[in-house]
Amino acid sequence: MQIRPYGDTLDDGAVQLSFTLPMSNSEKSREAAKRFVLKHGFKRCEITSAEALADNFTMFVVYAWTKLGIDSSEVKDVVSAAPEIMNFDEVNLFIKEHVKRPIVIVGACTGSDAHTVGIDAIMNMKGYNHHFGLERYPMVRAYNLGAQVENQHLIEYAIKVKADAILVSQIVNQKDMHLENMKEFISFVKDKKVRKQFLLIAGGPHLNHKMAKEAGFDAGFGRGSYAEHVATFVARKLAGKSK
Amino acid sequence: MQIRPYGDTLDDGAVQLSFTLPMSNSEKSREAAKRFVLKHGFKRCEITSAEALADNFTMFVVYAWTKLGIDSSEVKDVVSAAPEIMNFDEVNLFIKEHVKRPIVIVGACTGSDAHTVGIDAIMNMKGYNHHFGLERYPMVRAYNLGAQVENQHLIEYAIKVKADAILVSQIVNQKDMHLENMKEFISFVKDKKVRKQFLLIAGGPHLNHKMAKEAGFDAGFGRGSYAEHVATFVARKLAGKSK
Amino acid sequence: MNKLNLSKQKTKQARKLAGAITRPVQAYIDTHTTISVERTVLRVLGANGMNKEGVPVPNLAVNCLEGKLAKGAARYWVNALLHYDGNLQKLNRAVAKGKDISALEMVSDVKLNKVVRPLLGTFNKQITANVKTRNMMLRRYRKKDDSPLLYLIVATGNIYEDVKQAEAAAHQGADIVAVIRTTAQSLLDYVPCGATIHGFGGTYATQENFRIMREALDKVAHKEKRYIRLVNYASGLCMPEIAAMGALERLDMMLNDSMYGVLFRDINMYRTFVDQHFSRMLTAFADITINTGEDNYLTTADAYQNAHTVLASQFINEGFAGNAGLAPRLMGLGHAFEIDPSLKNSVLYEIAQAQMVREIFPEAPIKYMPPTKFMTGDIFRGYVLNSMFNLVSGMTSQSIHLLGMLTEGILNPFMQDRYLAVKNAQYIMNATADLGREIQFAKHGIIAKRADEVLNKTLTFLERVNKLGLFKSISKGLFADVKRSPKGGKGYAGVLRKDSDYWNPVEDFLQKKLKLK
Amino acid sequence: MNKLNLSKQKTKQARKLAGAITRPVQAYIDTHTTISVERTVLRVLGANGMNKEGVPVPNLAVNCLEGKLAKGAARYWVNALLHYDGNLQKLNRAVAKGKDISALEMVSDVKLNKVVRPLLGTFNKQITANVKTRNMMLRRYRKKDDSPLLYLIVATGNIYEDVKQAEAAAHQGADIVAVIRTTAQSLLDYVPCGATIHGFGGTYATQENFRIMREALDKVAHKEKRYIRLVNYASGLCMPEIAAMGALERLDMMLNDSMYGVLFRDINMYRTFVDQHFSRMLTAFADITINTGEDNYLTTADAYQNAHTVLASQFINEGFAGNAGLAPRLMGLGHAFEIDPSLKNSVLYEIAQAQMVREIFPEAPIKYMPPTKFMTGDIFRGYVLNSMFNLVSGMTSQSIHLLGMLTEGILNPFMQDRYLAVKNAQYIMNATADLGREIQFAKHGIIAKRADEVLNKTLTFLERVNKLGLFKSISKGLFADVKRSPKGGKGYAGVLRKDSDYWNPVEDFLQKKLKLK
Ligand code: B12
Ligand code: B12
Ligand SMILES: Cc1ncc(COP(=O)(O)O)c(C=O)c1O
Ligand SMILES: Cc1ncc(COP(=O)(O)O)c(C=O)c1O
Repeated sequence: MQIRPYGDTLDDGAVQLSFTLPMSNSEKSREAAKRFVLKHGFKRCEITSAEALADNFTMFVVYAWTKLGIDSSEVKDVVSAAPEIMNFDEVNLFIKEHVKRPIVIVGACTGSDAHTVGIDAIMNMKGYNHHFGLERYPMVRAYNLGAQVENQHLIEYAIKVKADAILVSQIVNQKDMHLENMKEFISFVKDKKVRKQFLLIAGGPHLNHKMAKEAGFDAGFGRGSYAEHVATFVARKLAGKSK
Repeated sequence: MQIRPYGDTLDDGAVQLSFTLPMSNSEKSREAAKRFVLKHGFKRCEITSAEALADNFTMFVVYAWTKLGIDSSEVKDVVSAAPEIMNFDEVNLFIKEHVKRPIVIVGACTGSDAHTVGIDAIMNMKGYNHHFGLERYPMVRAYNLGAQVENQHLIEYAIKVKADAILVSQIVNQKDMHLENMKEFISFVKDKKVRKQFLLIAGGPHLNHKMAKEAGFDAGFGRGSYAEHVATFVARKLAGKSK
Repeated sequence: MNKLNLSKQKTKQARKLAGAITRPVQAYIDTHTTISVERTVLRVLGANGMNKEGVPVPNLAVNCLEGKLAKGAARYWVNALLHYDGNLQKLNRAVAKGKDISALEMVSDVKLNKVVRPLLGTFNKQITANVKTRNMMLRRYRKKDDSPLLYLIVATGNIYEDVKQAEAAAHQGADIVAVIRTTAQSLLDYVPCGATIHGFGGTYATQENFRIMREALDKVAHKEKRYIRLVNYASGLCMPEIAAMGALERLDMMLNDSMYGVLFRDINMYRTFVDQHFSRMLTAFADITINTGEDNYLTTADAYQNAHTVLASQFINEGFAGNAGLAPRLMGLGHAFEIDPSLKNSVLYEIAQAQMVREIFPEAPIKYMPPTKFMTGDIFRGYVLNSMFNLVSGMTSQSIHLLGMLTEGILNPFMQDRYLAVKNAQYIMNATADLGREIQFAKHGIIAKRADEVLNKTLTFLERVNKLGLFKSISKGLFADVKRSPKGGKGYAGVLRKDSDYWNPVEDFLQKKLKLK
Repeated sequence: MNKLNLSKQKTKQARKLAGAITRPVQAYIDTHTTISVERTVLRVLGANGMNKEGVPVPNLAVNCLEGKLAKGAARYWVNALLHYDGNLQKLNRAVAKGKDISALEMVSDVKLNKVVRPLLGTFNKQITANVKTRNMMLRRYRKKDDSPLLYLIVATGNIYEDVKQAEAAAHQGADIVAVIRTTAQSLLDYVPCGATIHGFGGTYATQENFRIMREALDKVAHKEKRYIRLVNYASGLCMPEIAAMGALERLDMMLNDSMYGVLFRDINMYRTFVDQHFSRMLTAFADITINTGEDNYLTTADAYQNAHTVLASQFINEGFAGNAGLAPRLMGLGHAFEIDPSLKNSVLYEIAQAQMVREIFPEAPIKYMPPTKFMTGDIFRGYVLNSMFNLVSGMTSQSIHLLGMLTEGILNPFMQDRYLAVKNAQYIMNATADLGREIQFAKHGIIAKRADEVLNKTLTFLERVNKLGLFKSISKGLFADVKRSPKGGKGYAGVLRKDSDYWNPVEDFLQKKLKLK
């Protein structure tokens, strides 16, 4: 089945765009904006607003309609790291029953990235948005190393405390530095020949499961993740029952 | 020269999009949204927001980066109907000196379209946004027939008052009814064999010079037009000095 | 609520003037009927269905009464019913097939009165049940706070698509869903029948479409635990008929204005005044809230300059509505956030006007329209205009809050536009929940002064209208800069002076129920 | 302005406590110097340039004074200058080539004093001229109203690209342009030299970059008829040096906080306290407004729960700033609109906090930061959050208004994001221009109570800090939930107790100018 955007009717293919062209605001630049949009496969478009940002820059708001769609079978295989989330109590019970010991999780925001709030949201006692963090889970021993942590240091720490899982947080994605840093992390893990010892989990606003897998991690979590997502994933994996 | 959107660097090709897919909000639909965008020639994209509008509809906000640009030579030929606008006084003086008689303009919002505000903005005494309307121009005789005017009636009226120019306003563009109606107008004018007698000018928020020309008019005006645009165009044309 | 220190004396005076203005018009109304009122009467008395060409039975029946209609269509309909053994179905079928009900032998008035009673009884039961169901559901899913009801429109043209979008709207947080009518319906002198899937910029108002949407919204109400009010238009040439249909299908609100049709649709003024009265008796009986259309004035005239025409019209609408037995709590008087946003302190003026309306009509569920005229193709700008509208609405406790669409300047709303509109309103109304209670306005500040100024201008304006008379005032273009001649416009031919033996049992029934006589 | 009925008594008490808290710290400051202060002194006295490896002359000079620095670097610099015939250029070149200025024969103090005078004279002239130019331009392009100054950032990493974007920002309506620094610069213990085109999430703060941007903004000021203020960061390990550079290049504002570096960059607290004092004397002399960083507290801690830590820190910043001769009109105390937007009445709390800060520091040009923490990838939602921020800022007369970016939750601002931000603010601030003057708050309403509550908590908090002492309070994590040990963090090694014969003619000069002694 072909899937297309829905404006006000099925398959009308309606999309809103905005962008800036390095041209002055004129009938000519409006035409340029239009052609630019049509070049991207849209069948019809309307420049609804054109505003001068500076003498030589114009911002456009555009509505465009496309006939291109995507085949739903193309996206059949997409899975998330933890499709069915257990809640706080369920996870703890699950660990008790199936792993039969507390699990150990080490986490940090690595590299030059100084944003702690994301990893804190997942790990700290108080959690985030009324979702407790891992530190609060009776069946989890959680170690949060904070931000600007060297990849090497994080790995060594994980080895030291015999971690089951390592969490890597990456917030800044300018110039793809999050991916670079994640790759570096994986290569260090491999150098140390400890890849099999840990579940490796990456998270951050510009990540998802697929991207993390591609970078060599076991799982990835994006915006709106909570501790229970991570806990569910780790618990199920350790119990050999992931779904 | 290739022209591409400017996000925060020349040629970064950054574009913001939003659209709704008829799918529930899930990792799968986010992937679908991504593929949908990439299918339109973007090289990279990020789904920054995904919100459920209903069980089976999800809205996405997306930032995408493209390498496609348009060649500035492609848009070289674009002109507007009145590239150099004369102001109120200039127009009147110009008419006095070059046309040497008051010019007659008839206008209406035609077909089933009931929106008078646009044509009033151009024609009525008080004008719009501190730009006087044509009725106020000493060297213009303006007749505003209002809205929901039949094409036939407008043409007959123009013949009767010996108009130099006919203004057609079209606001509603659902199902392209503005274009249909404009085409009908032109075919009536041709049927009556009076095409050469009038300058035919169309206006409305979904129109521009190019579209109007394509529909058989002499000029077209879009959002943000004022009486002086029309007056300049008509005066120059009648004086044989359009530029 | 008294933040503006508005003079009680002045508002009293304005009401007095409105009374004086509506009185002669009401006298005209009381002595006249229209083909549309008569068709409505037949509908209430069971007329239903259509012929092969799609002409509805009420129209067919009334059409054959030429010359006799001033005696009341009910007389002939009820008489005919006797000829069909009291079987409505048979009668409807016969009329649809071309039966001329004017040609039948007439029974006595006593007989007619007896036969009509059960018909009125059925109507009474239906409507009473509707009111009960509505109240029950409203109680069950009571809103926790007093913030404005969020009102969203759907306008696909296809009732089944409308249903999908209405469900989504409800999911998103709408309290009210309005099905916009197809463009030209107000000028049709009949109401189409059945479910429809082709409309232009809106969907036909038909009884079956009403039913379909009502059913869908009731279902979604249980799911969302929120009663979703349904709105349509009792407006145009079939104003009272649609009011009757709405009453029967448990609509909750009806766009209905005493002058809108005259000013914006060029419908004859006599026709409109008579029709609005009958419509309003019906909606009053069915406990339906009307929404008046003063907001429209501000789309053609400047909203700052003409604020007083809005208030004047509200007083007039209130007057007419009162005459028809509508309680203030059912008078959704309309106004709008339409002042040029580039004007310095525009939001202060909007606050002044909104607060003023709120204080002058304390019991009325005020209907507040979002910016439309100054919405452009710049959706970001539009989104922020809407946020200021949401702020003003919440802080001045408006009741019926039409959500502004960020695409208003461009196209019919997309599904995502409604979502964004709801989120905008919910955020702002929650984040400023108690702002209205929290602040006072400076005694002789910009806001208080502006409100006083508008009220003063309204008084002057009403005095002028009173002097000229309403008919003449309209023909001079006093409202919305639009001029209409008394006998011009559509539908004047359908207005009739009632004969001395005019019989309208539905009117009698409503007047009794509404204690109007 | 007194809308909240805040207790004068309590604010007086808070200031007293802040005095008590800063006093012992100030005693420490007065008896200590840092390598960065010493490098600053040399800069003021003409040290300039770098060696082939890019090490700046001030660093080279100070580096060779190991063990002697506690006597003041000026002594050795001025002494060396004599050895180079008073020719600064020669001296700079020599130091860049590796000359050890500690090894030169020392002249008498009298001689030193004589030689330093013209150097100070030059500095005095430069700065005085800058102040004059600024005031002249400000007068020439005076703003018509008192609405907040609109503040936009540029952050391309390339100073020439920054210039383009700054010009666009000015065109769009910015009053202030801040060039964001490259990420790690605050941790560098030297200031790079020259124009730079590679930065990460920002552009290097160098004197040449300052000059380039200043020139560009002056040009655009004439075009737009609006003086465009330039901002950078006197913050991090080179805080006072950058302050000196800013003074020389006529920057108008400097991010500068007495504790930010400690809490958010893990810079040693002794180092920071000493550095901030010297920086502030420089900015005070150069008539530069500082911007403090209390807003940052609310990105890691909850903004509703921790509002009092912001106010407490403002009192402390005020105390330290006063000690350094900064007039209140130069104290851009910071705070932010960061309360969880889903909280009921969140905007009322924001109003309370903003109004409170405004009233407690009536002369200070309050710096107000937009929502950042609750900005998500939903740019429409973000745009509306920003509109509420703009509303609160305007109605509470904040002074320095950082424009919120609708893409804050996603990426560094695009050019169009700045435009949209300006338009949003301009619309709202114009449409609600007199709202602040127009309204009063209910006497014991939510807003007044909230302000009082925050003030009370602040008092309790300051009392606690006073009891513990500032150093210990920080090490216990009282501010921003961050714990720092007194001798931990970066740069402690660069702190020295002044010798009894410590000589700092620049300090003496500043103290005299600022009437501090
Ligand atoms: C707070 C903040 C700061 C604070 C950080 C304080 C701290 N101790 O964390 C301060 C002020 C210090 C700061 C500084 C900078 N910041 Co900052 N900052 C932010 C801000 C406003 C909020 C981030 C946040 O706290 N979000 C809330 C948390 C809960 O969300 P989250 O991080 O996405 O985490 C969630 C998920 O992603 C996920 N998750 C995250 N990590 C992990 C890990 C695992 C294992 C899992 C399972 C899940 C997971 O779960 C979390 C909960 O749902 C954002 C803008 C924004 N609104 O996002 C900018 C932002 C992130 N910062 C930015 C920048 C550029 C900087 C600076 C580089 C600016 C400069 N030039 O100086 C500096 C330097 C920082 C550095 N070296 O890294 C940019 C990044 C641009 C980009 N796309 O790369 C942003 C987006 C702002 C912007 N639009 O420019 N920042
Ligand atoms: C006011 C208004 C009305 C008023 C009209 C009152 C009147 N007498 O004009 C009322 C309430 C009656 C109305 C009704 C309807 N409206 Co209406 N209306 C608007 C509204 C809010 C403003 C239009 C306006 O006045 N703009 C101001 C003028 C000055 O701008 P303008 O028309 O673009 O004109 C300028 C230029 O375009 C140009 N121009 C225009 N004409 C000409 C002609 C010439 C010769 C030249 C040179 C230039 C020129 O110059 C003008 C000045 O710069 C718009 C939304 C919006 N913000 O645009 C919706 C809008 C136009 N309406 C709309 C609709 C759907 C309707 C209805 C069909 C709804 C319904 N189902 O009932 C009805 C029926 C109307 C009909 N049959 O045509 C849609 C149209 C959708 C579309 N793209 O097709 C809009 C966009 C709203 C929406 N988002 O859904 N409407
Ligand atoms: C009171 C009232 N009736 C009816 C309408 C709809 O108009 P119509 O259905 O006549 O096009 C409106 C439109 O805004 C209105 O305000
Ligand atoms: C007072 C202050 N200084 C400095 C900075 C910038 O931090 P840095 O340059 O140290 O990364 C900020 C950031 O917000 C601040 O508020």
